Amino acid sequence: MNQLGNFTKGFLKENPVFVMLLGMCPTLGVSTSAINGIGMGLATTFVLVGSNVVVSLIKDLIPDKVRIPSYIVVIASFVTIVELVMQGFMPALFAQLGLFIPLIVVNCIVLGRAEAFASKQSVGSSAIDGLGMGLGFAFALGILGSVREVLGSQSLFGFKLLPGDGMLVFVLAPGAFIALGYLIALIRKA
Amino acid sequence: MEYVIIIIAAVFVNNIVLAQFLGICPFLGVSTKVGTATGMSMAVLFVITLATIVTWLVQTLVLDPLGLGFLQTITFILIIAALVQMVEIILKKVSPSLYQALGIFLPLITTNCAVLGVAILVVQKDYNLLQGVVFAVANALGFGLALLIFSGIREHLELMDVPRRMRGVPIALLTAGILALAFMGFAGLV
Amino acid sequence: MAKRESSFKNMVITLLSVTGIAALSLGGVYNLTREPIAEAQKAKLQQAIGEVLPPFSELEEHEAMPADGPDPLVFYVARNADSIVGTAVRTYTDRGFSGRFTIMVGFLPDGTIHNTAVLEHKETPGLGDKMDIRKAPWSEQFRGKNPAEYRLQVRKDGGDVDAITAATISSRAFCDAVQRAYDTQQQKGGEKQ
Amino acid sequence: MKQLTISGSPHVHGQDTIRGLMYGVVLAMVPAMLVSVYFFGLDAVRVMLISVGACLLFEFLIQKYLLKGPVSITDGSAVITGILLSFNVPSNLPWGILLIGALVAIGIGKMSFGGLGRNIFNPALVGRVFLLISFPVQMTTWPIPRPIVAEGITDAITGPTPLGILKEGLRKGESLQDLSSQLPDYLTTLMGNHGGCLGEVSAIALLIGAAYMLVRRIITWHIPAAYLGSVVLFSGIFWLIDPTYYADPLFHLLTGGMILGIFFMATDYTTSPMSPSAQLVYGAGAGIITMIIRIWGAYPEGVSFAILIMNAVVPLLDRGLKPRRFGEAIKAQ
Amino acid sequence: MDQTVLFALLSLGTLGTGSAVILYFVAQRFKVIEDPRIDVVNELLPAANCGGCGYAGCRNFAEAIVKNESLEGLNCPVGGNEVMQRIAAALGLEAEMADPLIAVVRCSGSHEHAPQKVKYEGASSCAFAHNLYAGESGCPFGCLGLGDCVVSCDFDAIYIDGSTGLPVVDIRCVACGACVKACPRGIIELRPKGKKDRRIYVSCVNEEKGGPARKNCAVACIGCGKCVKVCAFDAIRLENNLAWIDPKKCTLCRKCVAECPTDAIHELNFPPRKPRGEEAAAPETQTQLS
Amino acid sequence: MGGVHPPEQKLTAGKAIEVLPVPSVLSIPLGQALGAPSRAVVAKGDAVKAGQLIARGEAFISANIHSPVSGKVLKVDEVIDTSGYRKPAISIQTEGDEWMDGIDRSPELVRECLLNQEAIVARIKEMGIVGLGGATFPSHVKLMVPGGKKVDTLIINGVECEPYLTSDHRLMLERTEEVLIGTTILMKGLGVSKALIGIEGNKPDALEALGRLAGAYPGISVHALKVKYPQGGEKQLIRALTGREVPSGRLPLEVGCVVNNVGTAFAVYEAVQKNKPLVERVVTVTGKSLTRPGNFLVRIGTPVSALIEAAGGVPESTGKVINGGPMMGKALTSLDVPVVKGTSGILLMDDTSSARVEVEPCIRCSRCVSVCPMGLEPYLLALLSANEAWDRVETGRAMDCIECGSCQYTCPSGRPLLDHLRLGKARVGQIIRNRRN
Ligand SMILES: Cc1cc2nc3c(=O)[nH]c(=O)nc-3n(C[C@H](O)[C@H](O)[C@H](O)COP(=O)(O)O)c2cc1C
Ligand SMILES: Cc1cc2nc3c(=O)[nH]c(=O)nc-3n(C[C@H](O)[C@H](O)[C@H](O)COP(=O)(O)O)c2cc1C
Ligand SMILES: Cc1cc2nc3c(=O)[nH]c(=O)nc-3n(C[C@H](O)[C@H](O)[C@H](O)COP(=O)(O)O)c2cc1C
Ligand SMILES: Cc1cc2nc3c(=O)[nH]c(=O)nc-3n(C[C@H](O)[C@H](O)[C@H](O)CO)c2cc1C
Ligand code: SF4
Ligand code: SF4
Ligand code: SF4
Ligand code: SF4
Ligand code: FES
Repeated sequence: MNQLGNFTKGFLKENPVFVMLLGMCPTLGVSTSAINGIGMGLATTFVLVGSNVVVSLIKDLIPDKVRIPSYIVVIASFVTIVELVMQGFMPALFAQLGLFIPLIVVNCIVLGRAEAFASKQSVGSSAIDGLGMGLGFAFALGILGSVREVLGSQSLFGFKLLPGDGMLVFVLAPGAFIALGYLIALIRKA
Repeated sequence: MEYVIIIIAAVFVNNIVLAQFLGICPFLGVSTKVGTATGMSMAVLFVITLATIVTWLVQTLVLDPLGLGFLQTITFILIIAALVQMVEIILKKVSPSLYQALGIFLPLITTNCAVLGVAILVVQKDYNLLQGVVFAVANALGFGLALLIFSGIREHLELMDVPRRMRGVPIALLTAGILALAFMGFAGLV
Repeated sequence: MAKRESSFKNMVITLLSVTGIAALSLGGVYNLTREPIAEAQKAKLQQAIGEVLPPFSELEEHEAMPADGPDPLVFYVARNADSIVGTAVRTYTDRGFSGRFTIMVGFLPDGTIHNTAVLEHKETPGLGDKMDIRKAPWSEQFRGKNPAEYRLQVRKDGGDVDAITAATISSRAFCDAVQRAYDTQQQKGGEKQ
Repeated sequence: MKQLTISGSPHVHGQDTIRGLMYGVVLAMVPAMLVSVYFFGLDAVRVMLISVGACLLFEFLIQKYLLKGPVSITDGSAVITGILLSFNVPSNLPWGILLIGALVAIGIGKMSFGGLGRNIFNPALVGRVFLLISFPVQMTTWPIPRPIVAEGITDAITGPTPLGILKEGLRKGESLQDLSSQLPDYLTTLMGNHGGCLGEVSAIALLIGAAYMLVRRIITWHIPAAYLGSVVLFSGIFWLIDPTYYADPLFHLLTGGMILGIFFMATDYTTSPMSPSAQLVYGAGAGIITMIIRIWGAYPEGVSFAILIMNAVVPLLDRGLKPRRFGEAIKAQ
Repeated sequence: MDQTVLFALLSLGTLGTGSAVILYFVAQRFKVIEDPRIDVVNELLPAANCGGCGYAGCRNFAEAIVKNESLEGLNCPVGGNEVMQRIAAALGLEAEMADPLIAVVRCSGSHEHAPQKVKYEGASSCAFAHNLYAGESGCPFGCLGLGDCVVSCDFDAIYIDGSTGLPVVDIRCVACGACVKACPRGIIELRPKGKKDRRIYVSCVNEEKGGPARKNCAVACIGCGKCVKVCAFDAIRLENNLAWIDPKKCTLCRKCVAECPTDAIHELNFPPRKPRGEEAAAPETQTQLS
Repeated sequence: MGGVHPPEQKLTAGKAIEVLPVPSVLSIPLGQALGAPSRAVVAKGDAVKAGQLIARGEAFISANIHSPVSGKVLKVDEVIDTSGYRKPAISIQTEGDEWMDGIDRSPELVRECLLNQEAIVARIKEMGIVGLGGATFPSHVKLMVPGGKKVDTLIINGVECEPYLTSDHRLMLERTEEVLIGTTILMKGLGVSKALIGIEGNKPDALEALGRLAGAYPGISVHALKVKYPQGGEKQLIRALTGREVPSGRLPLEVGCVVNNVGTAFAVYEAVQKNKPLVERVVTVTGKSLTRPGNFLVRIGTPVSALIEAAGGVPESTGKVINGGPMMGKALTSLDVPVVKGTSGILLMDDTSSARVEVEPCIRCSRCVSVCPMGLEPYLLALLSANEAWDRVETGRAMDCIECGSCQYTCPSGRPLLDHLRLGKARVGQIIRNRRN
């Protein structure tokens, strides 16, 4: 597969959220606004690229039976780095994303990519794959975040589009499920 | 009374799946049959309780005294991963019948945010060990309740001619959304 | 792809080295970010105090137990040169819609509220969170009011405070927190414990 | 003789049809509709028309253009949804919000699942709860009923519902005795001269409709009886424990959407269980949840939530509580 | 070294080693689980999961192939020879060349040929109608036209022709056999596609004697045996008053077609015959090409 | 439990039984009784007398068939049966009216039964008696109680809960004593001392007639039952009369009961006391548009068209001709089919009243559940069957369904519930059989 393909497949064809239905918790949990969604997406992208690169670097050194734990350690390290850096330099966003930052560790996308792609491919491809997937994730979260923000508080990226409050449901949990459900129905080819 | 409040809060008011968005992947993944959903709930109950105890001990006995709070994510996930596999081995040896019932779900649980999420929440909420365990059990029950109800609905929907585009995940998300909406009625109970 | 074989030795060595490297790099990053994190946390507090008090040069911190609460309040007494310009009180309430929330209230020496700021809360976005000045101008009504004559209760309950629409519970709780700060400050604010 | 027709038995059909049943329910709601027009005037007419019209329109549009299937808006179910949705909102609700409610009820609550008979949740209640949570202010501003025979219809004055008064007062620490002066008496609640949604003000009008449905066998007694019984039992126990804090069962029965919920919404065929035993459990469950929310929850009213929650459990109830089989012994293989 | 880093190293190291030890024992217990070749084969299969191969889904078929160590008798109708060839290459085996098959509807009891005598009302399902009665034309063997075969086809390859009331198979058919199983009357048969898509077959499954058969349907096979006699290749069998042409023996000579007094034998995709009077009208086309 | 109240429409309740003239050609299917088809013992061209054995039931569950007329065997071939399929049958050309020796065709009552238990069963078997209540189960098999089972009650089914049908009703009125004697014989054949006759409360005259005479017959009591369809179903009847419930998948024997139709009791009387095989039966020919509906005593093998002719001919508006009642009867594809032992009525319905209503989605109104006399969930079984979830159809006890049609009758959505259920039963039955083998 060419590198461009590696990069773009994450956006629609193999979009981790809309098509592969991975990483649902952060998707639903932090998509209350476009900014939050994209922030979370970027944090995940960083972890994805980092762990993909490292995994593809060390793939030949790892015995099969400790593959998963080793990958988990690698991933967890990158997550912790994100955690610390965000805490230090973006405390407001960190407070918003809260629990979901450490939970990137268990996001199936990350481990899935490490397993399915990085452990078989070259460093370059893996990096691009990670970037593509991560941005695809960020893209999906951005969309969902925008939808929820527009419907829920009638604003986008913090700018008020209309006066008033919007439909509160979309800021809360039920709205997250409902909005994502319709987005997937809309995007899927049926 | 304190424990009752913790339980009601975790099961109904802040249901782990419907309000906190943890463990959505298995919630969507293993909820197509009531039987599997029951098995999964049992497995999650077991693992969450065990993991919470161990991680709480590690946090208070090792990480806190040594000032290693930042290693929380990486140690917790390693512990959970190792624990799940250990449980698998022991279960297989001690009770093959139980293994048959729960074993297949165990690998799924490693990458389930609910387990890591609850472990971290217990630490964040400054619970003591007993409170932590009650909280963990209550959350697992909340997970089980949501999963059970949900699997019943999905099994039912299987037989209904839901519009093509909505079939499967979209309608499941929509149902989860309305379920979350209904659960909001419990707001303010605690 | 010449994978290494899964011998016991290999496994242990691999995991040991992977965790080792992870520990080393994380320790490193931690050391690098330790300062900024502490800074960021302090900045947040500083900013909150700055918001609720007039400009000051020194700050002095102490705690006091309120008459009707389980946990102590934190007092930040601000001085300019020698004169006290005001006291910021970190107070809380347990009567919020979703449990406890903490706010910072700045009192001028005569007991007048200078300003308020919300530190932490779990109230519902779109409803209760309107008490945060960043979300809605609701809390402006407290500025310049002296609880001595200003009844810190929502109008529904016979007070002077306009409740946030559809979030009376949060509004009530907010008043409760401010009242607690005021009472405690009046009784024990001056003295150190 | 023309061609003979072949089909499996039976060769005759009873007189029940979907339309017959649905319009029977509509007929049963007429008394309550009239009462609401009496108390809320043209506003009530406006709300009901918009709601029913919008429900029909959305169902039509979705069936025709999204599902591209047969259009069945004349079967009466959307009319019921429309009426019940309007019964569940205050009479001064802006039309925009009402449209959203109808769209949610029909679009999300019903058609997304495939339409009549496939939905899990009561569409009207999905619409109502969605609105309640999205627009708490507008949904809880109750105009005070002023019979149209009364002098001059001016701007409506708003006032709280009996349950709102109760919850608010208790939260402030007042006792029931203190509150009793503000609470309407039983006769008022029965006739409907108190604050509330369109369809929940007059218990007597609703009861007339309920009796009609029972007599015509549109609904059976199981769900209403279990619901009613559990509410009376639950509130009765607490009332006996502390009558200064807990209101009596009659108060609970006559206020809020209790009667409406018990007879018209909990009984919705599609979203209630099939076997008599499951129906009893369903009704009792809804009653208990209603009382839990009313007594301890943040919301003064819990009927909508309780029914929705029990709707979710229906598949499990259907699975677990089967009708009593003739000859229970298990077949020998 | 900084103290924090040291502690971190120590605690994580211990944890890592501990996990390694545990996992080692896990590894001891779970020896090789699955043949990796299964995945390879699975990848090559078309993932239609139609069951046409006779196994429950593509993955099961892949397992069977790997376990079998030979491709004899195994065929994926959807992927056809091409896929089997590729699998053979991947596994270093010989693929058996299977003749490509297609579904053939062996009934011509259209509204015109087998007029409707009674009207059916009820669940639209051949299986149910078959249990209930003989059919609208009265032919107890013929197509009921309620489309169970259409419903069963995952490839949209079969549909009911409104004017005849009979199912028609088009080129999308991959010979998965789902319709064969679905038809309660055993009307559909998988037959070799034939050279240039040319096929000759008896389009009738009626086992009644000539008289009763013709009473209901003008184009029924009456079991007269003329075709058997005319066939030079011994390709036609007559059993229970019904002729069947063995595609393995049939050379597509078309002699029988002309011989059949009821036009029950169909020829498909042949060039038009030299005009020989009324014979010019070709039997209805059952497979649409293009 | 369950049940429905379809309009009764007993148009012919007051019409006395008429004897239908013997047709010139009869065709007698070989598979008339439940179980294995009988084997023909005559060949083309043979001359037969009325009452002569023409086909023997050889399997354990199968019954003898006798010629209803005297004449010549035209052919032993296939004829179209009620559903349009071809089934083996014997065609006979009527010639004269010659009966076998020993058959007593006089109307005299013979009260005393001199045969012992075994001889009774043997006679019933010989005379080809099958259940006339619809299922045509060979009656002698019912009397042969397997060892280890204890039967204490004989139940005579005079319910006739199907709308329109009146043949049993007329029989009870016009052959009251014969029915009672037949019952006594059946009691003796079974070796029981108690017989309960169950009759729906809407036939007071039959209740009165039987009740009046029953006193003279020890052990026999007559009971009025609630008017409810399907009160006449074997299991429902047993419960209504004795309070016992036949366990799922078991026979009435399990609860010590044997059920026989009143027509069967009459046929048993004729077989045992008069040596007459089962060659004719009472058939109700009815329908709102018929000019002369009535109850006819008909030879087995008479074409349905002859019956309708006797009742005034086929009205132009006829849409359906049903063999049996409107709830359980089978629609006929042709009027040439013969009357068989199990034909209790011929019902003509016009297009409008027999047309199915438009099918709409199930609204889960639970009416089908509440009317099902077997406590099943028809909506679910139909849904599962449509989804081909045969295992769940089986665990949902589809095999318990007695195909009474109450569910489909009552469904406001007009769903073809019983259509799906029958298919489900057929499939599940196959699966169970395969599993056993
Ligand atoms: C999901 C949900 C969130 C809510 N959040 C808040 C909140 O944050 N603050 C609050 O005061 N009330 C909250 N409420 C409670 C209701 O809005 C409640 O009706 C209101 O506070 C009562 O005030 P009122 O006197 O204005 O009716 C919430 C209710 C729900 C269902
Ligand atoms: C396979 C089979 C075996 C039966 N065996 C007996 C039997 O031994 N004794 C008996 O009294 N009835 C027996 N029956 C008859 C049934 O109890 C029942 O009377 C008969 O099926 C007709 O019932 P229905 O008209 O209600 O359908 C048997 C039925 C079947 C199908
Ligand atoms: C739904 C249903 C209704 C029935 N109604 C009658 C009835 O009204 N009268 C009757 O004699 N048999 C009726 N039967 C048949 C009886 O179940 C039973 O087979 C018969 O009484 C046995 O007697 P037999 O073997 O003498 O026919 C009905 C069966 C079913 C399944
Ligand atoms: C007795 C009865 C009660 C009904 N109750 C409701 C109701 O509460 N809400 C609603 O949207 N539709 C109601 N309907 C209409 C219809 O059944 C409902 O929209 C279905 O859920 C649509 O599938 C009712 C119908 C009947 C017959
Ligand atoms: S027509 Fe029949 S054989 Fe061909 S693809 Fe469809 S179901 Fe399979
Ligand atoms: S070919 Fe068979 S399955 Fe297809 S419509 Fe005809 S009878 Fe039905
Ligand atoms: S399921 Fe069977 S037994 Fe039950 S009502 Fe329907 S036809 Fe009668
Ligand atoms: S009677 Fe009809 S509509 Fe009602 S539940 Fe049964 S199948 Fe559904
Ligand atoms: S992202 Fe939470 S369980 Fe998968």
